[in-house]
Parts: sequence; C-alpha cells; structure tokens
Amino acid sequence: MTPCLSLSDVRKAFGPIEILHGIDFDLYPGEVHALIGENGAGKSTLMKILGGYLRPTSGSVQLDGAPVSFQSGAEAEARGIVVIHQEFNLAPDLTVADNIYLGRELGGLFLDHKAMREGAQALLDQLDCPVSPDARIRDLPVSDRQMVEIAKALGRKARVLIMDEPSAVLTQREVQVLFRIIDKLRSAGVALLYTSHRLEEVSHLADRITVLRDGAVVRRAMRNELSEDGMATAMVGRDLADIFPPRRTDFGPVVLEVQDFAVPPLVQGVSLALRRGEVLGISGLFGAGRTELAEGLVGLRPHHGIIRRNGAAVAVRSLSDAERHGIAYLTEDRKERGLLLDKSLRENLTLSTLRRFGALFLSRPAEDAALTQAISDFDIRAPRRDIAVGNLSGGNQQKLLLAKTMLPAPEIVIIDEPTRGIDIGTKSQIYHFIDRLARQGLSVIVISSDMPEILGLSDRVLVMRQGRVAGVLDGTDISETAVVRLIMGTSEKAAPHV
Amino acid sequence: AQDQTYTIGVSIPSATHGFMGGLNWHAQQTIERLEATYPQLDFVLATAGEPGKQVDDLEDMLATRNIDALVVLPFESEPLTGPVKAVKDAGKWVTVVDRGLSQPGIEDLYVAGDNTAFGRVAGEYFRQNLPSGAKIVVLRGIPTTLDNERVDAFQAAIDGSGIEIVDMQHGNWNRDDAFTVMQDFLSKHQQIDAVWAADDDMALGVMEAIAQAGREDEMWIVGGAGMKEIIKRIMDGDKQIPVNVTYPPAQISTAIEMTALRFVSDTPVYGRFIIGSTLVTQENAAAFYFPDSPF
Amino acid sequence: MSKISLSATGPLAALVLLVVLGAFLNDNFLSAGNITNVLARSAFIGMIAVGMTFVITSGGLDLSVGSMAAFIAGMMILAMNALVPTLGIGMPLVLAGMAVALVVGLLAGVGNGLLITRAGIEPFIVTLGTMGIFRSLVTWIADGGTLSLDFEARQFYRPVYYDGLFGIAWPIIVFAIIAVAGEITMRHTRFGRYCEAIGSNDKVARYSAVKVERVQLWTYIALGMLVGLATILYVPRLGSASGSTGLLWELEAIAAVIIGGTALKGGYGRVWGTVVGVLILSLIDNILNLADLVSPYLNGAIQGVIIVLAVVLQRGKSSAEGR
Amino acid sequence: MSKISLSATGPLAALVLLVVLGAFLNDNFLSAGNITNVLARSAFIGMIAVGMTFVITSGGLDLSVGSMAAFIAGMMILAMNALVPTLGIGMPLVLAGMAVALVVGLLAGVGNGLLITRAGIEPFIVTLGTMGIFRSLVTWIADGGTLSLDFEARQFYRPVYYDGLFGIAWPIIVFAIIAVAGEITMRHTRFGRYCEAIGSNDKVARYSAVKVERVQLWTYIALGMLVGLATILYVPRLGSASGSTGLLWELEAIAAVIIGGTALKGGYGRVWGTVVGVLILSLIDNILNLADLVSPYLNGAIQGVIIVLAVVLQRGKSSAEGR
Ligand SMILES: Nc1ncnc2c1ncn2[C@@H]1O[C@H](COP(=O)(O)OP(=O)(O)OP(=O)(O)O)[C@@H](O)[C@H]1O
Ligand SMILES: Nc1ncnc2c1ncn2[C@@H]1O[C@H](COP(=O)(O)OP(=O)(O)OP(=O)(O)O)[C@@H](O)[C@H]1O
Ligand SMILES: [Mg+2]
Ligand SMILES: [Mg+2]
Repeated sequence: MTPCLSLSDVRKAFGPIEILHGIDFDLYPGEVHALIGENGAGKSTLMKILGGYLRPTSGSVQLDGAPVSFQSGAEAEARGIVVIHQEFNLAPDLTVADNIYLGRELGGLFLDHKAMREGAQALLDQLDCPVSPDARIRDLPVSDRQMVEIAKALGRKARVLIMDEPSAVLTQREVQVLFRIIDKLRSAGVALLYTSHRLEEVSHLADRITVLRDGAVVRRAMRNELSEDGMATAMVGRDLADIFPPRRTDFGPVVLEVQDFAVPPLVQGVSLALRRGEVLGISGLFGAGRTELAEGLVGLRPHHGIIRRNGAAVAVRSLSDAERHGIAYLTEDRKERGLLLDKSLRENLTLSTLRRFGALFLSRPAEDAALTQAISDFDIRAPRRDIAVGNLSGGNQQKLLLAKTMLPAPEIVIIDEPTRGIDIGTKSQIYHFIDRLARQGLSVIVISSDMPEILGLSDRVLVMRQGRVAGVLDGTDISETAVVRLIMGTSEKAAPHV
Repeated sequence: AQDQTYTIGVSIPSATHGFMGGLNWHAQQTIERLEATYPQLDFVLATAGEPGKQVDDLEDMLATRNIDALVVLPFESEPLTGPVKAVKDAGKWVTVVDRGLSQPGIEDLYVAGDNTAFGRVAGEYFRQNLPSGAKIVVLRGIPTTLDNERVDAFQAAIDGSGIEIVDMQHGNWNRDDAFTVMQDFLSKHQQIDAVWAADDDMALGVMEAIAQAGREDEMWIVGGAGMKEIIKRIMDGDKQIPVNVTYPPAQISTAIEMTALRFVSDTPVYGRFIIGSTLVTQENAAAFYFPDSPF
Repeated sequence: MSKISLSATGPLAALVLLVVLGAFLNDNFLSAGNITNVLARSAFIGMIAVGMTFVITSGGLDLSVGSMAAFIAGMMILAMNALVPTLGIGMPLVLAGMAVALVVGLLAGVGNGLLITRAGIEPFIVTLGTMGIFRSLVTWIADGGTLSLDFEARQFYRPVYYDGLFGIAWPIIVFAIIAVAGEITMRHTRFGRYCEAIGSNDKVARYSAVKVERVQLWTYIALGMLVGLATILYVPRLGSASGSTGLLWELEAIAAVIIGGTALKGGYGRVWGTVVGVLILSLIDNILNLADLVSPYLNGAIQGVIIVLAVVLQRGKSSAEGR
Repeated sequence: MSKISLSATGPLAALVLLVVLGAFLNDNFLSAGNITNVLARSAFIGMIAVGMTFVITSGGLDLSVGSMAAFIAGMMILAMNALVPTLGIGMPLVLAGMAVALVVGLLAGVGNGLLITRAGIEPFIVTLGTMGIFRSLVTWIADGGTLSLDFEARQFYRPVYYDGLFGIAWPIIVFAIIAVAGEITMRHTRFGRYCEAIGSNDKVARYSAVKVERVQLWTYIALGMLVGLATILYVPRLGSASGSTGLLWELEAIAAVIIGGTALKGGYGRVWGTVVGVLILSLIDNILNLADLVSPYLNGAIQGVIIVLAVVLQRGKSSAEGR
C-alpha cells in the first residue's frame, strides 16, 4: 500500500535555528498514527508542513506518491488534507456555524444560513456537543471551542485528518466522543495523525507511533511494541523514575480558611481550609466553578464570604490585595490571560511584580537577573532570551508562567490546570516544582481536570459540583472511584455541606 | 538699481473657499506676470491653512529665503501681528493686505477691502428695498473677526428700519453648508423676503435650496465678493440676484504690484489703500466681470 | 433575527429620541419636505459610510474618502465639460460623467487597497497620504477656485438630485438600495462573512482559505466606487467641486459607522447601525438649524454631546447583550 | 539595545533623506536660525505626540487634542487678562496663566479618560465628541473672533517662546526634556511597561494585577497636561486663541506617532520614533517653503507622498526585523 501522505528528509528552520532535522514520515489510509514528543520537539511544525501551512526548508512532501508543494493550507485542504490546529483557529466574533463553514460557505450568491445552521447542528450532534450553532465563539468556554474546532474539521470531508492535541482541553466524556469519531473515520479509510501528551490516549488509539525528540525521529513502533513507560522514555531520552513526587507528611497550621464563600452566579457556600505545606487538589467537571472560586479568592471576581489568613479575616478586593496577603493565582488560560504572547520573556516574567524592580526606574540588570534565576529554577528552555513568548513551546510557556506567579514569593499559590497541553517530562518537572514549594512551607491549591494528576499530587482532594463543594477526601480515602463518585454526585458524601 | 535682484515673499491663506481661491489665483497670476516683466524680481509664495502655519511660513522666508519685502494677508490679525513685526524689525518692507494687524504702524503699505463697508452697503440696500416688517435670514461665514465686522455693520445698517432678521446661522463660506442651512431655514420659516448670504459661494448654495423649494419668487438674495457667475447674472438682469457687493480678491494683485513698484521704480508707495466695497447693479456690472478668473 | 433587532435598538433609541425632540422643537420637522431634505442630504455620507462599514469591519480604515469625493467630482466635471462638444447635452453625456466617476472611484480604491494590502502599510498612513493627495489635486485642477459644470449640462443633470420616483428623491432611493444591498452583503454573502472573519482574526481567516488580501482590497475598491456613486448624486446638486468639497466627510462617515455599533478594531459590522448613525448625525444638524439656540457657536458642542450620548445609550443596551 | 537602534533606523532614514534634500535645495537650510525655527515649531505637536504615544500604546486614541489646545489657550488668555488688574504684569501673572493651562489640560484629560475608562465608550467617539465641544466652546468664548492676550502681558510673556538658554529656544529645551522623559517613562518605568502590556492584551494585564483603567486614565491625563504645556509655549508665540487654533493638530500628532513606528492598535510604543515622526512632518513643511514648487496647491500632495514613503522606508526595515 502506498502512503497517502509522506515526508522525505524534511528540514525546517526558523531563521538560523533548525527545528526539524531530516524527517522521513509516512501516513497510510485507515490508520491512526500517533506523533508524540516533548514540548518543542517539533510536532506542530511537522503537522503544519503536512497540512501545507509551512513550507519545508528542504526535503519534500508527497501526496499519493507524487511530490506536492502546497502554497497554503487552503490548497492542501482542497486536496483533502485537514488540520485541527493546536492554537484555536476560530474567529471569536463569528458564530459557531459561521466558523464551521468559514471558507466553504453553502449557498450560491447568498449564504444559505438554514443549511449551514443545520449542517453545523448535525456535526455538533455527531460530537454530542450541546453548543448552539448560533453561539458566538468568544462566549464559549475552551472545551466547547475545541469541540467546534473538531466539528469544523469533520465538516471538511478529509481523507487525511491531522489533529494537534485535540484532547488537551476536553473533558473525559468529550474525549470518549472524539475517540468514537476517530474509530469511525479510521474504518472509513481516513488517514489520521494524532498528537497528545496523554499517553494513555495514545496507547488506546494508535495503530502506529512515531516519537520525535529535538526535531528528529527517535523511534517508530506499532501499537503493542511500546508501553506508556516506553513512550515516555523514548520521548524524554532517559528513564523517568517517578512522575509524581512522594507524598508530604508534616503540615503546619491552617494558613487559609474560607467560610461560606460565594462567587455569583455559580459558586455558593464554599468552605475550605488549607494548611501550611499542603497540596489541596480541587477536582470537578468543567463548569463546576473551580476557576470562578479561585478567581474569587484572589479578588479577580466579586465575591462574598469570609477569608481568613492565619486566623485573621482579610478583604481581598483585587489581585494586589491577594498579593499583599501572600496569595497568588496561576490562570488556566495561558495564552489569553497568562502571557503577553508578543512580548519577551523578561517583560512577561516581571509584569505583575514590577514594583520590586526599582522604585522609580526599572532596573534592567535586576530584571535580567530575575530571568536568569527563573530560567535556572524552572528549567525554561528558550532559543533566545528576547524571543516573543508566543514562539515558545507550551511547556516552556507554562514554566515561565509558573516562574511569573512565584516571583512575588507568595505563601499560598493556586494553580489552575498546571499541565494542560504539556508533555510528560515537563509535567513531571512541574509536579516536582509543586512538591518542592510545598516542602519549602508554601501551601498549594491545584485545580485540575486530569485525574492522575489530582490523585498523584494532592494531600487532600476537594471535589466541586455545580458551584458547591461535593466533598473533601483525605489521606487514604483518596481514590479514583471516590473522586469520581463525588464528581458525579453518586456518593453518600455528595450531600452538599453548607 | 537695475542690476540688483530682490526677493518678495507673499504669504496668504490657502484656497479653502471661493474668495480665497480667487485671491490665490490672482496672486499667482500677478507673480507670474511680474517675474516675466522684471527679471530682477523673485517671488516666494506660501499658503497656509491656519495661523500657526502662516507664522512658520514667515519664519522660513526670513531665515532661508532672504526676502527683501513681504506681502502678507494675515490669516488672523492677532496672532500674525508679532511675527509680521519681526519681519519689519529685520528691516524688510512689509505690505499688509485685507486684514489689518492689531497694532498700528508696523506695515509700510496697507491694501485692503473694507469689511465694515461690505456689511454696510449690503445692509443699506436691504433697508432701501424692503418694507418695514420684512423678514430676512442671514448666512454667516466661518466664525472670525472679519465675519463679525461684516455682520455687525450689516445689522447696524438695517437697525431701526423694521426689517427683522428671523434667523442667522454659519454657512462657513461654503456652498454645501449654505445649501443645508437654507433648506432648513425654508422648512422653518413660512415667510422670508430676502437673504443676505454674505458671500457668492453661499449665495449659489442658497439659490439651489430656494429653487428646490420652488420659492424663487418670494425672495431675493444678496451675496458678496463679485464671483463671475453672479456678476453675469446681474448683468443679465436676474430678479433673484439683483445686486452684489464687491470685495475683490484682486486686491492682492494691487498689493503685490505696488510692492514690486517700490523695487523697480522710484515711485513712492507708502500709505493705505482701501478698496471700497461698491454695490454692483445691472448698470455697472460689466466693469466687474472677469470671465477668466476661477472665482 | 432577534439578534439583529437587539443590536440595532441601541442607536435606534437615540434616533427615535432625536426625532421626538425635533418634532417637539419645530412643527415643520416632520413635514414631508424636511424629511426629504434630511434623507437626501444623508445620502452622500450614507453611501460612503456603508462602504466604510466593510472597510472597518475587515480591520481597515479610510481617511481619504472626503478628498476622494472632491477629486472624483472634479474629474467628473472636467470630463463632462470636455465632452459637451462631442456628445452634446443629453443622456450620453450624463452617462459618460457617471462612468468617469465610477472609474475614478474604482481606481482610487485600487490605489489605496494595493498600498495597504500589497505594500503592507498601515491603512491610517496610506489614506492620510492619499487624503492630502486627492485634495491637493482637486485644488490644483480647479486653480484654487471652483470647477463648475457646464450650465446646460447642469440643467439636464439636475433632476438626478432633485427629482425622484413616486415623490421620493433619487438620492434617497439610491441610498436605500445601497443600504439594503450593504446589509444583505454583510449578512448574507461570503464577502460580508469574510470581512467579519478577517477583522476578527485575519490569521484564522487565512487558515480557512479566505483570500485575506483580496477581500481587503475589494473593501477599498467597493468604498471607492461608493464614493464615486455618492459623487454622481452630489454633482447635480450644486454642479460644482472645489478644494472644500467633501471636507471632513471621512470623519463623519467613520463616526456614523462607530455610532452604529461597528467595532473600530473590526470583526463585527452592522450596516443597519451605520444607516442609523448617518441619520443621527444628519438629524443633529437639522435640529440645530430648526431650533433657536443660545448661540450658533455652540452647535459643535451640542453635536459632540449628542454623539457621545447616542453611544452611551447604545452601550447601555449592548452591555445587556453581554458583549 | 540592538532592538531600539534597529527599530529607530526606519523613520530615521526618512529624516536623514529629508535633511539631505533640504540642504541640497537651500544653503540656509542648515543655518542655526532655520534649525531653531523648525525645532521650536515642532515643539507643540511634538509634546502632544509624545503624550499621544502613551495613549495609543495602551490601546486608546485622542482626537480632541487640537481643539483642547485651542480651548486651553482660550481659558489661559481669559484668566491672564482677568488677572492683570490684580497681579499686574510680571512673573506671578505668567505663572498663574501656566497653572491655569495645566489645570485645564488636566481636567480635560480627566474628562476624556473617565468617559473612556469608567463609562466604557470607545475612545474614538468620546474624543470626537469632546473635539467638537472644546472647539465650539472656544469659538463661543471668543464670540466667533479672536481672544487676545493683554498687550503688556504678551510683551512680558513673549520670551517664553522666543528666548532660551545658551542660545537654544525654550520650546526646544522643553520639547527635548519631554521627549527624553517620555522615552525613559516608556522604556524604564512601570507606567510605560503597563501601557505596552495593556495595549498588547488588556486581559493579561488585568490578570497580572495591573490596574488597567487607572493606567489608561493616566495616559489621557498625561496627554491633557502635555497639551496644556504645549499651550503654555504656544500662547506667547501667537498671543491669541480662536476657533482655528490648533486645527488638525490631532491628525498631525497621530500621524507622527504612527510614522514613528508605534502600532495604531497598541502594544508597542516608540517615543523616539514619535519625535522623529514629528520632525519629519515639520521638515516637509519647511522644505516646501524652501523650494519653489510648480504650485502651492500641490503642497498637500507632496506631503502625502512623503508621509507614505517615510513609512514604506520604515516598513522595509522593520519587516527585516521579522515583526
Ligand atoms: N514561528 C516560529 N519562529 C521561531 N521558532 C518557532 C516558530 N514556531 C515554532 N518555533 C520553535 O520550534 C520548536 C518546535 O515547535 P513546535 O510547536 O513544533 O513544538 P511541539 O512539538 O508542537 O510542542 P508542543 O507539544 O508544546 O505543542 C519550538 O522550539 C518553538 O519554539
Ligand atoms: N464567557 C462566559 N460567559 C458566561 N458564562 C461563562 C463564560 N465562561 C464560562 N462561563 C460559565 O462559568 C462556569 C464555569 O466555567 P469553567 O469551565 O471555567 O469552570 P471550571 O469549574 O473552572 O472548570 P475548569 O477549571 O475545569 O475550566 C460555567 O458554568 C460556564 O457556563
Ligand atoms: Mg505543538
Ligand atoms: Mg476552569
């Protein structure tokens, strides 16, 4: 069988830096091919080359055995190669249906709104996605946006479908739907290329696996030739001893106590306590109100209720108040709320703590020193210091954001989705950072939709459902089933305690 | 002094409305003609869209063009007084045109129209040709001192005649604006016996609005400044535009020529030359008709 | 559907308030004559503003439209005067004049559009430049004065502004057609959709096979041709063009677009809103002329206050929409 | 460092070309007198443009600065004339006038800023509104004519424009100080950093504990006070204010900012670039006065062409930077 899409000896450089070093790659109809690798390994770059969005610096792309040179993604799409991009590729002001049909609208001289709305609805139904075709993208949460992206790609009748981390922001349920669709497409003979940092997904889905490290292929394998550990080892290039750090044992006094806390309209009657040196995991479905709770706690949203720091009631009306009381928050939306993508590392690192870098004039040397420190503390890998942060890989962006959050030296840090879209090696690094912080006497709240992360990291787990605390699990009570029960509301402990 | 060359700077507002357009045209024509006639004369022409820019122009003439004389039509009197005085103090000849400086005795030569007479002559015509109780509307120019002078003189001239000014708005010496304002006046007022449009550009806009409303027979219009189309109509005995009041843009030519004379002959040319505003009627209109001027 | 009506209520409320105010201040305000006047006057800026809506929606800007109108009017008058001996007075002459206006508008739009999309210069700078160029050229052609259409030709051409169909003036009819066509284009054609997509995120549009540069170029061309069309209706009104023709039209057109609820950064265009914006601006002038104010010197201040208030009103509504 | 020098070369190249052209056209171009003239008259727009750089960098816009200057000049003259009997002619009078200018500027800035940040209305609309309001008010106060400073007071005040220190005129000195202070503020203070952050992505800024509204408000206040400062230097030059004072300054200031390489959508501000942009605009006028053109009617066209060319030159450079 001839591969329907292949690369031979493809190299790609951005300016003087070569990212891909001579890649050979084949994709066959009717297979799910997984491409895995660390952040910055070059997966997205390779996919963009396949999809016609980037041109290789040298080497060639073949479609059905014949060399092609696509001038644009649109050209490739016309030949049946469709890409679901890692970054959102939706126009925020347009509606869901508008976006799904963008560039290939139905209708003659006039748009056939009805047909497009119905078509969009059908695609969304296929994905079990409850979003209305008339909703504006800017009003949708990230997971829904990702489903719309998938619907958009499905609507393009692909013979090659390239998916760059489609599951990173999806819920468990949505991932199941996605897998069902992928299975269906595979049986229909579509060639599928898939990336994810969730290795269990890869071992579940993939027929073949290609591992990329530092822009070169280091391993090709069939599905059953490679265990998840094997994948991780191949990606990182060394054995990953323990993904999760060992658990902590001695905790200090309660440093943060929240009583009857509400962040209208969703979050109601939340009470929690956090001890010194502890990691508190908060689990729940998307939309359970975890982010709202966190943003309320740090003064980003109007709230009411009591917040006590070390026993004393405090008012947190703004982020500056939170900072003054030693509370920091790391947002889940790294690209829209966390980092200025077109600014350099330095400017991003110091933005929220500029006050510390000079009374009247900012001290560049001090800022540079802080950056040097952050780069070494958090192992940030950037090709150049003055590179725009948007060009960093996701993992390095996340480490930078972590460094930025830790710069004010908070005593309590709330980390919302610490590892979304981050490779296994970096994930482990981040877990160890969090552990180190806790051992240094900080208190950490980790909000996560990643079950192993919650289980592996937390000393206690608080589960939220529909804006309320569904229950708190401690020590040996923490187990996947217990957490899932609380999430789903099927446990005896599910009665919301007020 | 035939072998010596002289540079004369001419600074005027730019051609942003009909009258200034005419003035610009006359200035350029005169300069061309004089440069051809007198090889020893050199002219520098600068136009400005606002007073600040005109001050810049004067500074540039002094600093880089080594002018021997300046002919200036000040955009506004107050702000230009100082800068023109600076030119005078640098030992240059100064001719001021049309708008006097706010301080007497700076200029060597003053050539001007008479804004007060411009308003008064029009006002007198209204007084003589309208009965007491007649209703008129007035379109004013761009808010400026000279517009104030004209309107004040007009009002003074009709004062006590029983003629009522029922409405007054700024048409900004602009045809389109005058058209719009007049349209609204016509909607607003059932009785209008005459219109003082104060400027021929505005008069043309006013006429169109009246024609559209079909009220040509109800009122006549007096414009001003002697635009050729209007003069032609007066010559032809148009009832709608019985007369006009001159305010000749050609005064700039007089000023430039007289300044040039100072350098090419021994004629003494000091003094003040006020070009009065006369009433143009069908009888004398031919004398004011310049078909080649753009104005 | 409910979306359109909701988003339109904001500026509409301001418009209705103005109409009530006008009717209250002057009995003739609601007369057929006055309404015809206001609508016919709005037509020029209106057509231009409809074109501007597309330019702004797709993330552009055009400061040159006012001078472009003056330049087109000048070229049109020159051409018609020159053709009188050949074509005589009649339909062919008028049609030739109209063709000149549209072609010059098209070329002006192509010029702006190419400098912006091919040379990649900021729209603000390009059109600031061409704004100076067009106005200068018309002043130069007119020798600082006024270009006037041949008297006979003018008499023949005049009805294009002053007459109409079934008692409705031509400019109003044409404006209405353009407004409806604009609304349909924005909401129901690919072009409108692409304008919004580009203004919303041009990279996304490019990734979705939208020919970004081509669409943007067309917005400028369409605007140029609409300026040409506006000029076709403007010239018969007064039969002349000068350096002061179309002064500040660009500001008025842009203001109408923004008052109408189109975002200045692009991505979201409302043609109906623009039409309402244009009417609001015209009505303010009309009411100021009809009412007896303390001093006409204060007209500008009252205009300013009303413009801001109109938008406050709209914002009040649209924030309820949750934008 | 290398970034600053690189990004500045674009407009600088255009500036250098203009200087060479000027020197070639006229021997007196490089004379101290002419250079003083050009620099001193750039000072007004220059100071305003420096303030505008911050407003635009943080994602705002201010169309009202020209009328604001006229209004401030008017208020200043009124106040000084009124105070002559009390304070007599002398330093106290001048200082009082200056204080009035700064306070009125500050209040104007606060007004614009609050409407934009608190009421959340688009900067374009707010400042279009206040532009009309300020200009109207000054025309009204001046009764359609000119407000003139008391003659004696004027004589005493005059040196503030015409004299200087060590042969350098005051406006040049003040402009230089403002430019340097602006550059330092943009590059080396929190405020500048916050402006860039807000213009780049205001949500990220908000999540980084930046008080977005407060910073934006301050950009308008700073701009208002700079307009006041510019007026302090402007009034002794012309000694009067009228409805035509500061006409189109807003357009010149914005153009200077954009020519200087600041992005109109915000996020990236170059104060040095703005200074270069202002000088380019002044030099164009100066050079047009040095040379004898075909027709002064074409000045605007040549200006337009040079503005576009200056930006083409800059773009050529900056695209090599890979922006
Ligand atoms: N436009 C660009 N300019 C410069 N460098 C770039 C550009 N795009 C990507 N890179 C660099 O290329 C490398 C590979 O990036 P790529 O996005 O392909 O990684 P990835 O494997 O998809 O990572 P992730 O898992 O985080 O998505 C990274 O080091 C990145 O910084
Ligand atoms: N732009 C928006 N406008 C209105 N409501 C929103 C918007 N974004 C989110 N919501 C609502 O806020 C709630 C919480 O959303 P979100 O997905 O952030 O919850 P979460 O519990 O923080 O989940 P996670 O942290 O896993 O993302 C949801 O009910 C959602 O409907
Ligand atoms: Mg990637
Ligand atoms: Mg969340």
